[in-house]
Amino acid sequence: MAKYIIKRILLALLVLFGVSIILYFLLRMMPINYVMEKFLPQINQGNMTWEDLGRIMKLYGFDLVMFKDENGTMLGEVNNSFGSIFTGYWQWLWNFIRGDMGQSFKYNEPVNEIIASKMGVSFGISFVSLIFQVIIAIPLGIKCACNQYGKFDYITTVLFMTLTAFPSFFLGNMVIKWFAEDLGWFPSGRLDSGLGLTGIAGFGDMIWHLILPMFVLTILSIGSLMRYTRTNTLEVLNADYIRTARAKGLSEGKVVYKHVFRNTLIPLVTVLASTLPMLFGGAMITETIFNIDGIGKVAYDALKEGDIPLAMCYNMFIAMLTVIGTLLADLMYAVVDPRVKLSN
Amino acid sequence: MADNNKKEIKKHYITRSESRKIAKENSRAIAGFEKQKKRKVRPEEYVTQMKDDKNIVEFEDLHTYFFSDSGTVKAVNGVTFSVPAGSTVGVVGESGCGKSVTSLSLMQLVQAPSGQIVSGSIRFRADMFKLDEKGKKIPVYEKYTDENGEEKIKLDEKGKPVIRKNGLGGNMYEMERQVVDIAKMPTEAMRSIRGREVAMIFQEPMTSLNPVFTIGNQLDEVGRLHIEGISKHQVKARSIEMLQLVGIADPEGVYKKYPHELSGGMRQRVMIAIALLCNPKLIVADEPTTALDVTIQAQILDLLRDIKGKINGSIMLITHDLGVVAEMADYVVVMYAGRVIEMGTAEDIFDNPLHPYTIGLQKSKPTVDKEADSLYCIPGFVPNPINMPNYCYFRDRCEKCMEKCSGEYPGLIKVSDTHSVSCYLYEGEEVKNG
Amino acid sequence: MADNNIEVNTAEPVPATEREFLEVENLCKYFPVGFDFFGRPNKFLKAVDGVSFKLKKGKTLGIVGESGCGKTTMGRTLLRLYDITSGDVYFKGQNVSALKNREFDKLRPNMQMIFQDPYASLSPRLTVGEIIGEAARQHKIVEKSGYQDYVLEVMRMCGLQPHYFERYPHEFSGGQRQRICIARALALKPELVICDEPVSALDVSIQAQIINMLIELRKNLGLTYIFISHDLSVVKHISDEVGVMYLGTMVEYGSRDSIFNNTLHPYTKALFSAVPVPNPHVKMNRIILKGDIPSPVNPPSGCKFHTRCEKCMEICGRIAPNYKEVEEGHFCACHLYNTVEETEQLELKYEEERRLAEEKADELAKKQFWKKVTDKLHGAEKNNNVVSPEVEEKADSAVSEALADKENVKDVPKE
Amino acid sequence: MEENKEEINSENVTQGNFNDNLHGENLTERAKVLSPGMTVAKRFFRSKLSVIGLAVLIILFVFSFLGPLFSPWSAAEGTVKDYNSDLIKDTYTVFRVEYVGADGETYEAYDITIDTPDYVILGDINGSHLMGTDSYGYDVFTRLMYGGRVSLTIGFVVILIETLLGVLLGGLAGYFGKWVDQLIMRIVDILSCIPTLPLMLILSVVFTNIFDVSKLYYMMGILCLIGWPGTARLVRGQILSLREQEFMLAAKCSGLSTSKKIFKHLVPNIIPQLIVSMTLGLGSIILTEATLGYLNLGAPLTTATWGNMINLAAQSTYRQYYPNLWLGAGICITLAILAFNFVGDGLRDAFDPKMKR
Repeated sequence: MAKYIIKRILLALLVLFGVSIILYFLLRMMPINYVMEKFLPQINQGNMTWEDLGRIMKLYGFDLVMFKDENGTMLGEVNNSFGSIFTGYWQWLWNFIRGDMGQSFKYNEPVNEIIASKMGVSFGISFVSLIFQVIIAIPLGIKCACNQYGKFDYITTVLFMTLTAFPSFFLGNMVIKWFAEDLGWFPSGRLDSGLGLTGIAGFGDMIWHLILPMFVLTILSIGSLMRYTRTNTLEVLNADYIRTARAKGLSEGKVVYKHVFRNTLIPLVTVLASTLPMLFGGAMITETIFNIDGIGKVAYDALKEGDIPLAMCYNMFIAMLTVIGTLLADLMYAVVDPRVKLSN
Repeated sequence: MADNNKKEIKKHYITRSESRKIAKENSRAIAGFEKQKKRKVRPEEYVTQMKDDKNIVEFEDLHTYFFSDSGTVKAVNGVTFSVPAGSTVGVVGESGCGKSVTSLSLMQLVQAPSGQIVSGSIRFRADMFKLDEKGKKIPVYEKYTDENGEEKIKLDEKGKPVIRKNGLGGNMYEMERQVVDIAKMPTEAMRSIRGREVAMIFQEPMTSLNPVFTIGNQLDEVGRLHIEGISKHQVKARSIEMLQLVGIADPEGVYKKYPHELSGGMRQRVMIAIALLCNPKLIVADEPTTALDVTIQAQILDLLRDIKGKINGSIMLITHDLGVVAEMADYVVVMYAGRVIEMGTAEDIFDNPLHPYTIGLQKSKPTVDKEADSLYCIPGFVPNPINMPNYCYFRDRCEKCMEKCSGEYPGLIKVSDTHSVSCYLYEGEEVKNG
Repeated sequence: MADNNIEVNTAEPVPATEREFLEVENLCKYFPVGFDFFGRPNKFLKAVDGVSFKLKKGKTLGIVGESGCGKTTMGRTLLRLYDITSGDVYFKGQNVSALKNREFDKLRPNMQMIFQDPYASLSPRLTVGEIIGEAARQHKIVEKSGYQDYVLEVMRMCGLQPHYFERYPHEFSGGQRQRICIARALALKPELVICDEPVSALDVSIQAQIINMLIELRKNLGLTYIFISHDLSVVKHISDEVGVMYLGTMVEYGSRDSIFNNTLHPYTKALFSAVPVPNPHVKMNRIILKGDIPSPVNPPSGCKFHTRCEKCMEICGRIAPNYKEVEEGHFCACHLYNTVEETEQLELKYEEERRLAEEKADELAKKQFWKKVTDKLHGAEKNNNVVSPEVEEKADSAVSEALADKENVKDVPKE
Repeated sequence: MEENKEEINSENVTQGNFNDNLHGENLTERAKVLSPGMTVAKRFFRSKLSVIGLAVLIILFVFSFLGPLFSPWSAAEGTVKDYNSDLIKDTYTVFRVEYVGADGETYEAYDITIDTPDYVILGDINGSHLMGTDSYGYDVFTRLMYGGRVSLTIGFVVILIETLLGVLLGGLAGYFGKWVDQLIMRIVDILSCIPTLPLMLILSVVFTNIFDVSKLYYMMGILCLIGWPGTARLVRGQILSLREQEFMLAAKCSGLSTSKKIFKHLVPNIIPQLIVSMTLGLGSIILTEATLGYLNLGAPLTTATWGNMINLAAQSTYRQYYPNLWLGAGICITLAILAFNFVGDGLRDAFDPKMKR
């Protein structure tokens, strides 16, 4: 068991190494450089020379190449040669291994602190919506499977599959339009009303703001989880041991909620374990639409604006969660299914 | 040649319009039967009388069909036979002859909605709970005679009447012996019979036990369900007793194990233990040894024989192996394409087989103690009972086929008190005073 | 391609005359089941463990045994469907186990196999004609022009109707599918056919058809069969020679008559008596074996059958019996048939092995001892450059410690 | 009765043609069966959802590919009389230039789009414009058709390439195993560990300076790159399990060549699963394309795609007052995804004999 886990962790490290290389090189290939964008106006206004910028860039780990165009004006651009990116990568990796994730260009704070501080809200939203998903989707899925091709099955499936088919941004905007803008029941975004409420009132205010995003997140994933439950339940329902259970004289409810459910749980647990990245990583689009200052939105901005340390750290964080999620899924499998013994 | 091939192939496949017709008929038929099932059935409708009181089960003209995409499969097509109390009845036949479906019909376990019991009756003599006006079971109370010579109900410390315990350690309720028709019985009522009065052992010991529960859990479940008022401790004791009874050397250990940790033979023993837990009157064993090795098969057959003596019940043994039947059964029923073609005592069938199919079957099996250069074989293949004509189904494979065989399907002819056969060869040989 | 075969055969003329049609020597097939940290196998399932036999052309060898005895694996390993772990297979005098895969592929048409499950062994998306004919076309056994006629001829030979040519296998019943499997094998004009439980998935009436067909084809085409089955009656009916396998080893081997009339091994006896006879009057004196078949991953020591054997002796648990010729052409691996000298020899050998094992343990203990001493000394030297009386004392205690350890070490291999 | 047995015995054993001495009609042949294609079709059409899905798909296809032929407007034709192409270009870049924004002309264009009377044309729903026109005077309904063309085409092209890649690499990994397998599967692991959306964002920013149609091709390339590991995994798993099947052993036993083994025995058996995964994948590709469009990072804005049309919803003015501009695109995307999911599910049930009842 321990051997198995160690082996998996070693493999995961290899994978993460690969991920980090690809991500770093891609991030460096972006035509936007946060530092450069920040100081360009000053250079244009003549408050700063290209040499100054070069020195500043060095501090941020970039290499500035200066050259003159045909008119003789001084220009500069980030050195995106392979060698430069490679050096940058080594620097990043060395710091990363030592536990230094770097400073965000935009916030001028250590990125791990930014991520840690923004994660709470995102986790809260995702977690609540996950709970709702599970308690709604699994019983519905089992019920649908028990009445395969029945009226209940069709209605539920059509309803939830339709809701799941909505793109998140479309659903989000529709929800904002109707519930926030037209009906005015809920606020259209942000975390609080900005009234400085504290205590229970503050918490209530936050919940009131978060209802719509939670609703959107729940609705979006319910369908697939339900469908998955249904498919697996159908498979279990055809198994020989279910016939045995019926032959014992067990009532249909007991057959379904004891014998069927326990077996359906096996694949479900792995699916739930793999929602780990989503749980901690935030919902990028939903947070952006609702203007929630969670980890997803911060990462979205970082990616768009070229805040390399933050983007890098966020992506590595997600990759790590993915790796842990799969490992967790396998371990959970062994817990739920007595037949599975983990070995190499 | 090629054209001929195409024609043959076309003839072989269902056309689109035929398929549509089948689908329409199927959905109509299934909807009808399902509606029938949902209807509330009063007990009077399914309580009947036995034809012969010696029997424990009587099948009469049972029809069980599967409404499949390629047509109605008449898996059981008018089966009539009975299981006398205390005996072992072997049902033999090749795959697709309807022997398993017959047994599943008895348990009401035919895979719905496509499979339905269409008509006929399965009469079973069961000990049913007597119910009061409210539909509740009537308990039997512990009584004593007080100093005045009056009979009084014993009360416990809290002043509640004490219910008498039965042999298994559960509460005793007033029972009545009823003959029920399983084919007409609602599933709700059937549940109290399944596992308590009739128990079933399935073919595949590897998949018939739920992989995620321990053996103990799966055994206890039956006890807790059917023996009301039994304590947790007693259930476990009963389960372990059963494991011991089926010859498991380390019952306490096996009780805690998961099915995948046991071998095929052991699992089949566990299945038998589950079946025996409530002292059923009838055990239906559907090919209990087919998936096992010969040496293990010998063990299991030995065990079944042993157990039948101990519980004083009957066994309905379904198998394709003539050897197993010869060894186990008192009575033998031979089935072919959904119909009973011959039945009688084991001696009747093995010493004096009448139906050409039965004869052929016995001769086509090589045996260890006989020498033969070439085996006898029945030509052709076992038919799939879809769209069957109304003449003897064995006609095309039969060597003794006569002109008469093109006529309608031959009825069962009783050639002796115990022996009947469904073949025109024996017309006129029947005994009248059967 | 046919010329090629002849060439290969004549390349080694000398052994070809000496060897039988098929000779198997000490064939082993181990499947790795446990792996160490780096993915190297460290635990094996010995599915076939040293099987040897010889088979004449035109004869049929029946192999019987229960599930897990390695009979199927043996058949598959013979045809190199699994890689051979060790041992040699001589086919028509040629050592085919030493050939490269590519070379062996050219020989494959000569050795064909009929599989157990007629449902799984036919590719579901090919037509019957394609299944039967494709390999014949690849090996150029038939000209392109005569291809269809050839396939139809093979189909006719196996009792399949010509209009089945363009149908798909799932439309057929088990019996017909098995005929298709047989036709596929025979379309390659093989000399050796390994029938791996060809009838066990079929109905009784169909079994007889297939068996009769196999016998007739053997007569007409001069085939040699290895007939693997768990069904003794079928094996008896079709075989000239019979081998009984248990947990990867051959326990008894001989001509059909000698095996069935003069059964030697207790396992074979139990196996025979376990077969139910379709006669209600015969109440057999049955030998019912105790317990289950042990797992081949962890076979019992000594004679593998001793855990279930009713004639088990003290020696059986310790020493594996020799596989020896008890009477002419009748081999058996059982201590019951040992002469006194043989038993003595085995005991001697066992003692010798035990002694060797003990010596090895001793050596290990010694090594341990010296390591301890040097370790202690090293430890001391780090603190103190001069060997003080203190250090000597330490070394002494280490020695006594090691001596105590020696007892423990010695005990380990014994168990 | 004993003589019966003997009599049959004397006639003895059937020789040679095993099937032919039957009396009268052969009962085995009497039962007709469903042809393989019919079996699948039967199971597919049994579920009403797959039928609905298929119908919706057909409608969407007709709408997107045939619809424009009947529309009086074209995707690049507006009704605003005084528009000129320069203006269009400028106004289209408004949302981007906002940030760079240093030159006066652009500011003007910005003003026009927001404040000029032309703007009122938005949402003007009348007989000739079923869903009104957008700020450039394009007929929204017609643009919806053209958008469908692009979105669906992207979906199909991407899924085809992605599946080809997946089959090739997954097949290599599954069939040859050992180090090939290790290498390919590690690459698959790495690619599937990189979160999709951030990766798409990064790549879109990398290609941000491309404004012409070639951006579409880059985007398709990226989508393929992201999609193939899933297919590769599926194919590898399938091949690993098929390799152990007896029919593969039989193929090996016949000495068939490797290519025949792969293309005649393995590949036809994974095609059903591939079709299912392709159908389900189509939905997700359309979704990804739309997401990129919404984030303003997808196809160049001049191209009508459903994703590009819906990105207007990101601005509250459009969202609140002109739902006719984006609601249609959203509904089309939803319908397409839903339909592909229904059809995919139906196909899975149809191909998978385990599911049959």
